[in-house]
Amino acid sequence: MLIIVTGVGFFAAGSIGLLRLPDLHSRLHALTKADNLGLGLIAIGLALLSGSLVIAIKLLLVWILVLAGSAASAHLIAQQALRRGHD
Amino acid sequence: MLATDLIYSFAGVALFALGLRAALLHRTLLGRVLSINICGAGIFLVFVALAYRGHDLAPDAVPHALVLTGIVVAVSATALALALGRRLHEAGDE
Amino acid sequence: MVVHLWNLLDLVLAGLVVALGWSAVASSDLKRGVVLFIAFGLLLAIIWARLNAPDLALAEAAIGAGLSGALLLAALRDEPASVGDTGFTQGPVAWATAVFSLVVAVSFAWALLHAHAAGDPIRLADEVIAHLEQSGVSNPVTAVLLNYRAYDTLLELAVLLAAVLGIMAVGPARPTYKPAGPLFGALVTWLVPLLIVTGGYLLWVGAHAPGGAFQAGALLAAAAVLLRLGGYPGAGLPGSLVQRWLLVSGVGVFITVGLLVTVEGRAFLQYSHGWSGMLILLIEIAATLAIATTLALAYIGGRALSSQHDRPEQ
Amino acid sequence: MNCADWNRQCCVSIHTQIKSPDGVFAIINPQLLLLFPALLLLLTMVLGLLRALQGPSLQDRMLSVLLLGTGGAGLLLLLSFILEQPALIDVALVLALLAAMTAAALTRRETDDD
Repeated sequence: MLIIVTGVGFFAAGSIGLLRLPDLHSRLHALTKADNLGLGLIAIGLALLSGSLVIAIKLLLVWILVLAGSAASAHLIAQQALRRGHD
Repeated sequence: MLATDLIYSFAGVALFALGLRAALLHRTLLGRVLSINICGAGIFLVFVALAYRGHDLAPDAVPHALVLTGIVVAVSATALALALGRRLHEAGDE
Repeated sequence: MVVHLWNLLDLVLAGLVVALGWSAVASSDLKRGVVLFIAFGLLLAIIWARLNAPDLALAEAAIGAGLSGALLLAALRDEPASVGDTGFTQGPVAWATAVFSLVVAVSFAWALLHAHAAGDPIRLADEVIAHLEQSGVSNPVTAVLLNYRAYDTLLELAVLLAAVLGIMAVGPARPTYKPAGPLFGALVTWLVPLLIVTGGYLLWVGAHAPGGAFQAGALLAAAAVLLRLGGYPGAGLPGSLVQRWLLVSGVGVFITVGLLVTVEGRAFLQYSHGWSGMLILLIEIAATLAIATTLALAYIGGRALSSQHDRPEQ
Repeated sequence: MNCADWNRQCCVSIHTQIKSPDGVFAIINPQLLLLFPALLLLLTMVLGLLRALQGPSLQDRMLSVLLLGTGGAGLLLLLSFILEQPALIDVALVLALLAAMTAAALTRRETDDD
């Protein structure tokens, strides 16, 4: 339960970062780290709560996929922003 | 306390009306297609809200099945509209 | 206490979905509109989950948050950059439309309120559950789709077929994408097999848990879209002849099964009890392949890909 | 066996685990305790969406949608435990699988782009 609440805390940090940080690149930085950590903590917390191995594996799979997906997305968005910057 | 089905079905009605207004007023095809999709989503929301019967009862499966096919049909219709729009645009250029 | 928390959650979700829907169509900036529409789709998936409709949440996550976003973002590129004919219609027409929408909304809401006050209506839900054992599957939504109301589903597959025929008839496919960079390329090679496996899994569990042909087909189509975004022009689809067979296979198998049971002296699509589970699975496999091909071609936005290779480079 | 039974079976383990140590949470459904973090998560998602409304650039909005996707996956996981619907984990899985798709559709260049 505590782990889950901490995870939500990381999400909050990510959202505030997205709102308050001045430019795109620092936002990218703040967002991807805070969120992935937050989701990871929620997944771990729920996996411990479930007490079922199958569910725990599925939860971790969700986390790993989001990790890979958001890393690739952040990379693509940053790349495009750089390209735009050079135009 | 407020009833869950009312909260969501009113949200659905609001979306329907907003989508309807925007679909009539948008001048671009893409804008209209977006609006109609919002409109349809509003209807789906009303259906699913009415199918909801609380935490303990299994929801009504008939509206769910209707909305499920509706979602798939909506995206195909959207694709068809966009393809037609693209063709129209190309024809206009020639 | 708990009830209030639920109420709060519901109000935030409902408020947010209306706000997102409104802002997606309220501005003439279409880029903004499309991105907000993707967010709207994501939120809708969460709302379906909240309203005990996991079947819909699965489909919406694949279609609303994935496929239609990709489709609309691709369409955004075609939109002319000229400012002349964009924006909204103004003037008295706009006012009349607003009043009209408001009247529609208020009467709709009034009807809903009265329906709610009238108490729980006569529902088909209990009928659905009562006959579930005879339907051959234990997921009620699948039972409705492929047994009780199989006619509807057959016609919906026909609608999909008509839509994709229309798309194929109006012109060539969209331009393809440049080859992917190493990171995205690696992601695609990882995700596509996973999507196919998940699609197969959803098709299989659809008999007794949330899932089924529509969700599985959407996931397979998402795999094709990812392949295309990764720079594979054919999107992993088979040759054009096989493609056409796949497109009609959904409706074809459905009708064939429906007619075969009439040989036994039953009505069209009225399965015999022992066989219904098997027949439903057979129809669902064909429907999955047809839906996947349909949605993939809908994204590609044009005729079979083999003819596309001999299109002159621009 | 209907849908609700099937769901319940899969989540029985959660029930027993939380209830057993002491009777404090046993009065209300223990899953409902997760409603607090779910609500908080939803509120942070609302905050993040303000960036999608503000922009200014398309990339900023996309980033906000990315956050909504990650947060949405988290919310779905929480909801799957609160509502005792294991299938919602599959929904989160689908969301996770397609997380990169919209960003790719936005940023990939077509062959006839310059």
